[in-house]
Amino acid sequence: MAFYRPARYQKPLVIVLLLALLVLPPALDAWGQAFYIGFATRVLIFALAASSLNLVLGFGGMFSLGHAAFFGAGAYVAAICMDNGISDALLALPLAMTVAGLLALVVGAISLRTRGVYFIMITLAFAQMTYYLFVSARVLGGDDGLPLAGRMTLGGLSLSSDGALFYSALGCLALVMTFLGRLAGARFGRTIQAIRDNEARMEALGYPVFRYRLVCFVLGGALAGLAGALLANLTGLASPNLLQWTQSGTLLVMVIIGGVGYLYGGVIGALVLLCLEEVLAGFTLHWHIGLGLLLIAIVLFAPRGVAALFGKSDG
Amino acid sequence: MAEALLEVRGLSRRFAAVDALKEVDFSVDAGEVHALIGPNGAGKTTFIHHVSGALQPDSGSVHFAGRDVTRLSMHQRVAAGMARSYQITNVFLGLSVLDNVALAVQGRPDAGGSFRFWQPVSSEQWLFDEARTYLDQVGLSARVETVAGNLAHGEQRALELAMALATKPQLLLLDEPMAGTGQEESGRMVELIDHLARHVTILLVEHDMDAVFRLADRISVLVDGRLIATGDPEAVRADPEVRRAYLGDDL
Amino acid sequence: MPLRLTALAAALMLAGSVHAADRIKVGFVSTLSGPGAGLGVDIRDGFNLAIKQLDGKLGGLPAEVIVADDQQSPDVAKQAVDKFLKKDKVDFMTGIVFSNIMLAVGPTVFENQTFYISANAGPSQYAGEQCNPFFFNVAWQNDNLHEAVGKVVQDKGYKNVVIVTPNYPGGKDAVSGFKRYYAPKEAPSGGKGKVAEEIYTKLGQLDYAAELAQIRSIKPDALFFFLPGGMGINFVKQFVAAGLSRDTQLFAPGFSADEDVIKAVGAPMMGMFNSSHWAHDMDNAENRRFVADFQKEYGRMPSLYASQGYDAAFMMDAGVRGVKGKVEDKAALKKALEAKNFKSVRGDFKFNSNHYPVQNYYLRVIGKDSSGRITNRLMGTIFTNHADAYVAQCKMK
Amino acid sequence: MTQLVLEQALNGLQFGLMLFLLAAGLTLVFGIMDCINLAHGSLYMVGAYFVAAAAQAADSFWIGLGAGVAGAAVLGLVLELSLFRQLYRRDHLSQVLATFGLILIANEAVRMIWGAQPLLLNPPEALSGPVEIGNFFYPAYRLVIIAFGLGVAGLLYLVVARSRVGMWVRAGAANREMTEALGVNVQGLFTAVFVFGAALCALAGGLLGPLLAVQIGMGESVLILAFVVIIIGGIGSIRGALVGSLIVGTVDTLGRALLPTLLRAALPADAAATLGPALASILIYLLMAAILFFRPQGLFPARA
Repeated sequence: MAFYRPARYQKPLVIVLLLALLVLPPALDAWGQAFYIGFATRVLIFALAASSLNLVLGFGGMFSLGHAAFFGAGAYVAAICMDNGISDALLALPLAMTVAGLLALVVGAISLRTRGVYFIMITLAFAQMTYYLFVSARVLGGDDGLPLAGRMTLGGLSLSSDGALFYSALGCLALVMTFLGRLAGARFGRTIQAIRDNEARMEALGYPVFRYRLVCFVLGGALAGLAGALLANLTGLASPNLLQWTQSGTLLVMVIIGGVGYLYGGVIGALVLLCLEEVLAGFTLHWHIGLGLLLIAIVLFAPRGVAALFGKSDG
Repeated sequence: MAEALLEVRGLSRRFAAVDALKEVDFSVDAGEVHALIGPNGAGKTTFIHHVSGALQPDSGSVHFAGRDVTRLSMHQRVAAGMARSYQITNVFLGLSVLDNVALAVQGRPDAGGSFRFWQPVSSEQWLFDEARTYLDQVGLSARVETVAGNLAHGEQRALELAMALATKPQLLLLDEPMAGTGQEESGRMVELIDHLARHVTILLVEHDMDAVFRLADRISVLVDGRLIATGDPEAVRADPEVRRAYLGDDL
Repeated sequence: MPLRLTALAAALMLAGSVHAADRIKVGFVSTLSGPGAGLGVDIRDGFNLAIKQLDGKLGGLPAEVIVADDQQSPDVAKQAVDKFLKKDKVDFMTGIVFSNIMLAVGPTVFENQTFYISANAGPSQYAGEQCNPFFFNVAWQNDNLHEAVGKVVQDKGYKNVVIVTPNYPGGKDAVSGFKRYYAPKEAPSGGKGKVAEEIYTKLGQLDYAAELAQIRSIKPDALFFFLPGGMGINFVKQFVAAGLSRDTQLFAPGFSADEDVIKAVGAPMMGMFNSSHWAHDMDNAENRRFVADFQKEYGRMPSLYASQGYDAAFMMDAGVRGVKGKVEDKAALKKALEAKNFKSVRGDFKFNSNHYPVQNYYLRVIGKDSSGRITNRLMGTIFTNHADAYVAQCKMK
Repeated sequence: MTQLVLEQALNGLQFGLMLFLLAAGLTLVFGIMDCINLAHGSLYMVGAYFVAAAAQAADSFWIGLGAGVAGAAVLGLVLELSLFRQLYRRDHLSQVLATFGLILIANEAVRMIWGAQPLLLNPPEALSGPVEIGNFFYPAYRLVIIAFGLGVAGLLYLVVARSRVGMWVRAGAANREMTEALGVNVQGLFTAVFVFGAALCALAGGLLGPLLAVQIGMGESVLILAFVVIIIGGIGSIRGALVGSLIVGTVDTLGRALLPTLLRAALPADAAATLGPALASILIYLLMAAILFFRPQGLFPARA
């Protein structure tokens, strides 16, 4: 695969979209559809989470099925912060990222010693371990999770209205996407993409491959933690469900639907999947069958791998 | 005589019940072109893997530029000044020729590391300028923007060499650089290696005996995991044990 | 510009609430899948039966019941409740089985000033300090049935008791309720027995091999367990299969010894004592009609959960009737609900100041009825007009 | 205390052997076909539903078990021929995506056919009580499960270690290309292994049905445990799967049963109550991490 390069129309498109999102909450309010502000915030947060997985999977080539662990850990840190009086997002969110990043450091340091099917299964197993650890710890609320007494503040500004949280999530997503966009073209981004394509050659060029992979894995984990902390603010609960491996699967499906290794793949995937869920779940309780068939169809009719659907070829 | 740049002492490695390498003592002096030859399956590639750090020996040691590198990983040895090319072409097929070499420049210890997350590489002109000089050396300056996957086979081999050079090695490990090249291409490759040999020490593994005898200052012969002879080309050519091992072969 | 839009939105929302009273929307969120599904399904069926008997109306207005499955997960429940409140703008909510889920969604519901009529979950928090004008419980406070069992175990003279319960708020309420009436020190009646071990399992656990081995090594004379739904079914089956029923008498609150469990376990349940505020053989007109219609409609015996769902619908009906359909007048609706103008299938009861019932609790035993069917039989009254232990902490007027 | 430990060890053995039934099929599919199959847990679930439905229809547990296992084998055959055959050559991303899709379909299909409530399966009447071993009682049905597990393990040992088919299977796990080059009908071998794995899944699901509950989602948590078993044992190795299963089964059961008690002896009651359950529930994962650290290929790697 080649290095990621943004399409020419991407920048104006993103700016137009950003402007549209800026007026979305008052517009929804005016339509009497305020409920959908929460839904839109959810999409933004999952876009962030899926993008963090895309960094690890699409750019770093690490097939992790345990990303939900970091996502969920971020949510728990947010809840614990609120419990202990740290309600400023400027402090709590970086804290959530740090803890999720540290967790990723431990998981990555062990898992990245392995390859292929082993790596997939081990990340999965570690995520499950995190799940059990959180569920069985009574101080963390066990099966019930940790409720948040309220929402965070942003430097004195309350995020308790749905609109305020929406703009915070939008801000976070915009910052992260800008960062990821820069990263893709910077030394680090080129390094991890090259490692994805040919690990042995990079080693032979003198790159300490393990270290770059680990940093990429940790970065992805920290960003997932950020998304988790935001989600806990939206739902008011740090739930063990966020840690479950099916959540990792959902994030994975988002990235793949949106485009692996394409900067906005996670964002598009989150938007498509959550909207599909919202619309289809209204028609039939059994919409999962349709989704499952869609996934299998994608695999069967994209013989050169899923990424090929999006105009890329495996080198 | 100058001190050996690379010195291998008593290197042994078993796979299952087979001795892949047995008590190999071997050295490359600074400035020379040292060729390693031997029949198929003699253990040449295994040997290169141990020198480059892709594999770890059961016993024995590898010394490079006066320091024991036996336990160092591959990338650490590259950083210490050892570069290799692969028997089967191993470049980034999806990237442009220039990007391939720029990656190699960027990976060098003196390039400042790759933990840079913000500044675009496209603004670091010097990486590409330097990459171009290596491409000049291997004769690929006309193809810098071509995607590596679209190069001819011989050009890809040359690109490999440029990438190896870009790591500024003291020692270049070339694993069958002529493999799969046509008559004309291999002629050009021999010239190229001959040219490079003025700047860098080379350990050459090769089947093409014409090339070996044209390029090598010294030749070592590996048979069944054992080093049976080392010496200048004429001595090796005359060595009875070598003749026996190669009976029916090109020699 | 945003300011003007917000004002517009507020006006629209006002307009929305004015014409809400042409029908009554009920948001029914309950556990309808997984090991706890039996409970939710019974509540739903009981609720729907009542709506059907009321000709699809609540207080004379057409009723619209929107059902959601919480999958026994707090965050799924929260999403569903959010939708009910913000999108569907329901007038009442009900259905939640498990206290942990109730506690997770309660704040949102109350903040939105929507009345929640609990047909099951009765956490101690909402009976005491966190009691709320918008929360009514038409079933019981969590501790009550356990208190009744504690009293029975105490009275029957058991001395060495093991408690098994899941590790969640309802489970902890069960232990404190049981020990309020069975324990040497805290017990008002001052018993001599002891609690040899409190075993906490995972919520939703189905294999009890490890716990049963532990119980075997303790050799208690009585075992009190509170394991809702499929958990209890498996526990009793495995308890009997392990041969523990020879030395240890089983006690449970009515939840773990009702028709759903009896149907699944069968003969091993015989002789088990349990407590309940309702029994299918209670003799009053409302109950006879409920039990007969339920069997006709669904082809199975109703459980106490079904009776609670049934009562919840009649309570809403009475409330809406009391305010003549003007459900947006919250103060009046609260008063009408507190008045409890309906006849419960469990006989008479009234609401305490914390909106929890003051009612009788009965002892039941499982045996064969005249037709040879294994079922519960009413044995006697354990408590009369029993209130919960937390009402004093409730500051609500 | 010894009696308690003995009983818990039996429980661990029972749990471990059931894990083995799941892990055996999975490790071969991973090892020989280099295919990651997340839907293995769904086969376990669907198999259990087949057994429960057949047992209800026939009013006999044993007939139900036989019919359910046969049904799952047929389902496995259909899946192999229609889907998995296409997946073997694909990258892991495709395999994970497709089998994740299968999980979604299986869960929803089961919900449509059998409803969201768990099905209850009763053991045969004769086995519903306890038997006396030495001086304590143990559930007869759990003993039967242990017997089944040991039987299957023995049978697999005979087939894999002694028969020609077993030799192909082992060769396939060690080096697929070589086996193909030697003229073994690898396509047919794959199909057979996959179908066999599906049947073992249903057997485990059916046997555990009366102890647990036949319900949606039952396959997902057990799938991860099977993964842990395979990681510990080494991909592609039946022996590794057996050893891994027994390790996981025993460590998990004994950890849950004894760790809280042990901690209570060593730590203050408060700390023990917090730490005990948490530590017990992640014990096998810590074990896995430790084994991986020293042997990244597992205890019995099939590939050199």
